Amino acid sequence: MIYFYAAMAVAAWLFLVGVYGIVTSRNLIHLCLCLVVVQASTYVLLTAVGYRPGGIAPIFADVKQTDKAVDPVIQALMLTDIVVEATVVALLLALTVQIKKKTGTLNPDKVNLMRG
Amino acid sequence: MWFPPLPVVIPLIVAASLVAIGAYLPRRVLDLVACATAASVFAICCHLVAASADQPIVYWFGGWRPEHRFALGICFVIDQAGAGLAALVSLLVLAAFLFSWQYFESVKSLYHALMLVFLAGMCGMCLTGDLFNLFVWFELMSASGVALCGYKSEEFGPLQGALNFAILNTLGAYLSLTGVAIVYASVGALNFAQASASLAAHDPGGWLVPIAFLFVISGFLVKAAAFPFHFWLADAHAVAPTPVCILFSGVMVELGLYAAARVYWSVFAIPLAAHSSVTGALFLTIGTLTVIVGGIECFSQRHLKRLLAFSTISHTGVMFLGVGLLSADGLGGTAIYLLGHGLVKGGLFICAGILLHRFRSVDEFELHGKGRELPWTGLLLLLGALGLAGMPPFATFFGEGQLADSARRHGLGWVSGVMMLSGILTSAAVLRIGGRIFLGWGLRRPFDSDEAPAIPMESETHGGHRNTPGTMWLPALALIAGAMAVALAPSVRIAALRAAHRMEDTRGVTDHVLLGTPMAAVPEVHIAPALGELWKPAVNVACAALLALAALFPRALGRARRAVVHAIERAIHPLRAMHTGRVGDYVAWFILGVGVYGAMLVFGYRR
Amino acid sequence: MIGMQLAILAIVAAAGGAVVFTRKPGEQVVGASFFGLMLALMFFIFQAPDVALSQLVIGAVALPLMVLLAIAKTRSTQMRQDHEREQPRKPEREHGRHGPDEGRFSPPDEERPPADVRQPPGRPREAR
Amino acid sequence: MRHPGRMGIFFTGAAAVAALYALSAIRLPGPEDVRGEYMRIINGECVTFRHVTDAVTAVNFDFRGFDTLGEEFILFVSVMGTLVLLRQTDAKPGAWAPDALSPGRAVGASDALRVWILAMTGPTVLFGIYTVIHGQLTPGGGFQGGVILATAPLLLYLAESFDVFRRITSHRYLEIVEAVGAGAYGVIGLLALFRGREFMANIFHLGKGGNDINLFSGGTIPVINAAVGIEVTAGFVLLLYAFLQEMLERKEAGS
Repeated sequence: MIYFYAAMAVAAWLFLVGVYGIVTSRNLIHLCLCLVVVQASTYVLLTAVGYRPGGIAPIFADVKQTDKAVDPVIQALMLTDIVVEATVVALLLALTVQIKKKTGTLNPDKVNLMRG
Repeated sequence: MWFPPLPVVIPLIVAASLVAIGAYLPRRVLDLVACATAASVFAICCHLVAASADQPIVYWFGGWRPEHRFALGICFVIDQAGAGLAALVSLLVLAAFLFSWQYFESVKSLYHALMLVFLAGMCGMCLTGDLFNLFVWFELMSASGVALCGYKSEEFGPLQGALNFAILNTLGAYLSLTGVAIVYASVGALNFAQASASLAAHDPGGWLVPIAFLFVISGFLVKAAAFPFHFWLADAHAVAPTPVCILFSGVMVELGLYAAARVYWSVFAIPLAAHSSVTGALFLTIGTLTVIVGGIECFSQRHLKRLLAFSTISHTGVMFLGVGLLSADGLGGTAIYLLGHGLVKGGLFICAGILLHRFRSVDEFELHGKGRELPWTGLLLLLGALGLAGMPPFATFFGEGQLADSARRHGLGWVSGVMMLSGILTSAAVLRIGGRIFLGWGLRRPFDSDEAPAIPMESETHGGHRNTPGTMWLPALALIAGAMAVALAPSVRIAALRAAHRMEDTRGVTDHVLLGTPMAAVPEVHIAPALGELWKPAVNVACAALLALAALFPRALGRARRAVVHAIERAIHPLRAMHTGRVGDYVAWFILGVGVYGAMLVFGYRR
Repeated sequence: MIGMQLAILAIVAAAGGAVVFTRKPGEQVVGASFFGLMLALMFFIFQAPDVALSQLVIGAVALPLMVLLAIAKTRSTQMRQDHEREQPRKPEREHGRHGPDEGRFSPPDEERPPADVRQPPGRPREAR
Repeated sequence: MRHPGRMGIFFTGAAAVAALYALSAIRLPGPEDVRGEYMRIINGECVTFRHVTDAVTAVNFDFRGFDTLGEEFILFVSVMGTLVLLRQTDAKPGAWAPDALSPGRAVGASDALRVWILAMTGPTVLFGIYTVIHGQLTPGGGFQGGVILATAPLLLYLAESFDVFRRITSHRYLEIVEAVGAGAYGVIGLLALFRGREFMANIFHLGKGGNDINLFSGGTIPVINAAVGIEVTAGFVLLLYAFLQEMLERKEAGS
C-alpha cells in the first residue's frame, strides 16, 4: 500500500504546485504548462487507484486471463483524460497567441479589462 | 427504444456533417439545418418528459445491462427533471439560432457546428447516469463554450473572457475528476446507482465521503458561479456573442447547479444522510453569499450584458438556497424558478443583443435616451425586470413561492428574505438601466468616478441597422411570454414537484437502475398557495423601483445624498475590489473556496 | 518493483515542480517534455502501456511542439511590436467613445503603478 | 488586490486543500473485494465475449464506448475552436516569411540530413498505421497511432518546406476527413438502433468460435478504432497546421 500513499502525496503536491504556478504566473504560456502539471495530478492519482500490487498489464495476448491484471477501466479513463489535456492546452495556446497579438503582452496581470 | 440517445447523438452527427460539407452550403441552409436540429431535439426531449412521467427511463448503452447487480456499461437515467431541463436547453438553443439568423454575416459552418456540439454536451449532462460520463459531457460543454466565447477573436475582450473561463473551468474539472477517482478508489464503481449502493453498503468512514463529494461538485460549483468561484462568469458573459450568452446565462450556469444536485441525490445522499444538515448548511451558505455578492455587483454595473451576467450569479444563489433545503418541495420550487429564470434571462440577453445591433453599444451612459426609438424592446426589458423580481404571472413568482413555503416549513424563514434581496437588487439594476436607455432619465455621465468597466464592444452585425429584424425580437417575445405562461397551468408546477420527488428518491432510483424494480408512486404533492404571497413581488418591485429612481436621480435625495452615496460606496467597494479581472486572483479564490467549504464539511461532520 | 515505483513517483514530483518553477517558457518546454516522458515511464511501471504510449506521443511530443510553436509566434509578434514602437503607429481601432477606459490596456514593458491601487474606500469621491 | 493579498488567499486555501487530500488518503483505498469487481468482470469477459486481447481497448470502444464518443467530440470541438480562434481560413501560398520556409534549409542542414529526415517519414507512417490497427491486440490504438501519424507531415516540413506540408495537408480536405472520422463513430453507434439494439451495441460479427482473435475480430471495435485513428490524425495535423501557419504568417512576422 505504500505506493498508494506516495502517489496520493505526489498527486496533492502536483495539484498544489501547479495551482501555485498559475496564481503566480506572469506569462500565459508558463500558465498553460502549469495547468498541465495540475492535470498530471489526476494522472498520478488514477494510476495509483487502478494499480494492483503484483498485477500485470490488462493485455491478454500472451498470458491467460486468469492471471492477475490491473484495472483496465481506469486506464481507459486516463486515455480520455490525456486527450482532453492536449485539446484544452491547444485552445488555451490559441487564446494566448491572440492575446499577445492584441495587447503585446503575455502577462495575465497586465491585461485587464474586467476590473470591478 | 429509439429516443433516449438521440438528444446527444443527433446534434453531434449533424455538427460533424456541417463541418464536412458546410462550406459548400449557402448560409440560409446552414441556419435551417441548425434550427431543425435544435427543434427536433426539443421535440424528442418533450417526448422523453412525457414518457418518463410514470417511471424513469433507464437506457444502457451498448446493451450492457447490469450483470449480477453490477453495472458494466454507461446508462442514461432519464427522469422528468433531466428531460425537462434538456428540453429547456434545446428550446434556448433554438432561440439562439433564430436570433443569430441575421448575425455573424461572415461565419461559415463552424459556428453552427460548435453550437450543436454545445447542445449535445448540455443534453448529455442532463440525462446521464454515470459519474465519468458526466465529466465527459461537462468537458465537452466547457470546450465548446470556450470556443464560442472567444468566437470574436479579433477583439480583446472575448479573448480575456474565454481565457478566464477556460482556466477556471478546467481547474474545476480536474478537481471533479479527482473526486471521481476517489469514489472509484473506494467502491470501484462509476455508475451513479452502483456507486450509491456500494457507498451505502461499505461506507469507508472518516471524512472520505464528504471530501469526495466536495471534490466532485467543485467543478460544477465553478460552472454554477457559486461564490467565490463566480468571477469568470461575468467576464465571459459580458463579452461572448449574444446568442451564446443566451445559452451561458439561460442554462449552462444552471446545469452546473443541476449536476451538483444530481450527484448529491444520485450518489451521496445515503452515505451523507446522517449529516444532511451540514450539507444543507453548505448549500445555504453558498447560496446566501452568491445572492448578495451577485446582486450588489449587478447593481453597480453599467455594461448591460455584464449586469445581466451578475444578475445570473445572484439568481443562481437563489437556486442554491432552494437546493440547500434538501427537500423535494424545495427542489421542485428550484425547478420552477430555474425554468422561469432561464426563459427570462434568455429574453433579456436578446434585448441586449438588439441594442447592440441597433446602436453598437450596450453601455448605460452611451445609450442614454437613445432607446426611445425602440419602445417595444424597452417594454420587453421592463417585463424581464418584473420577471427577475418574481412578479406574477412569471414562473419565478411560483418558484419563489414554493421555495419560501418549503423554507418556512423547515424553519428557515430567513431564506425567503435573501431570495427577495436578489429580486430587488437585480430588477432594480435592470429598471435603472432601462430607465436611462429607454426613457432618457437620469444623468448622462457616471455619477461616481470609480465606475464599473465599460468594455468596448464591436457590433456583431453588419448592414442596415434601421430596423430590428423579426428573427431578433420574436424569440425575445416568445421567451418572455413563455416565462409568463409556463407556470400558470398548475399541471406544470405539479409535474415539477413530482419530478423533484423522483429525483430525491435515491434508494428507489438505485433499485430501479440496478434491478429494474419499479419505483414507488410519488406521494401527493403540495403546491404552495400562491396568492397569499402576492405582497412579496409588490414589495420587491416597489423597492426595486425606488432604488432605481434613487440611482437615476441622486440629487432628489437632497442633503442625504452625500451620506447615502458614501455609505453605498463603502459597502460596494470591497466587493468591486475583489473582482480584479486577473486570472491569478480568481484561481487563488477558487482554492480558498474549496478549502473553506471543505473545512466546513470536515468540521461539521465531526459532530 | 516497489523501489522503482517510489523512485519514479519522486522523479515525477520533482519534474512537476521544476516545470512550475522554471519561469522562462523556452526552458520550461524542455522541462515539460521531460515531465511528460517521466509520466509515460510512470504509466509503464504501473502496468499501463496503453496510457504510456498516449502520454509519450501527446505529453512528450505533441504538446511541447504546440507550445514551442506558440512561443515562436509570440516572439515574432514581440519583434513586430518592438519594431512598430520605434515608429509612431496608428491606433488599431477607435476606442474613443470609451474615453476613460483606454488606459486599461497597459502597453508592454511600460512601468506603471499596479492598476488596482485605487482610491481607498473611506474618502469622499465628490471631492475629486 | 495586491500581490501579497493574493498569496495569502492562495496559501490559506492550499493548506486546507492539502489537508483534504490527506484526510481522504487515510481511508483509501477501499476494501479490495468491493472495488475490484468492475475490473474482474471486464478482465474476465473481454477475450471470451469480445474477441479482443487488449482490455483497455475493449473498455474504450465497447463497454464504455459512449464516453469515448464524447471524448472524440471534445477533440473535434477543440480543433474547430483552435481554428476559429486562430482564424486559419484563407491564407494564400507565398505569404510565408522566406527564412521560415524550412528549418532544415534555414539552419543550413546538409542535404544528407534532410534526406534522412525525409526517409524517416515512411517508417513513421508505417509505425502509426501499425499502432492504429493493432489497437485491440496490443497497446496502442486510434488515439496513439493517430498522433504518431500526425507527426509524419511535420517531418516533411522540417526537411522540405511549409509549402510541401501545406500541399499534402490541404486544410479543407483535412477538415472533411476529421469530420468524417468523428461522424462515423456516431453513425456506427446509430446502426445498432436500426438493428433494434441499443445505441453503440456491438452488432458486427465478433469472430468465429471462442478463440478467434485477429485484426478484424471484435465486431465494431476495430471499425470504431479506425474511425478514431482517422479523426485523431486529421485533428492533430490541423492543430499543428494552425500553429505552424500562425507562426509563419508573414504579415505578422514584421519582415
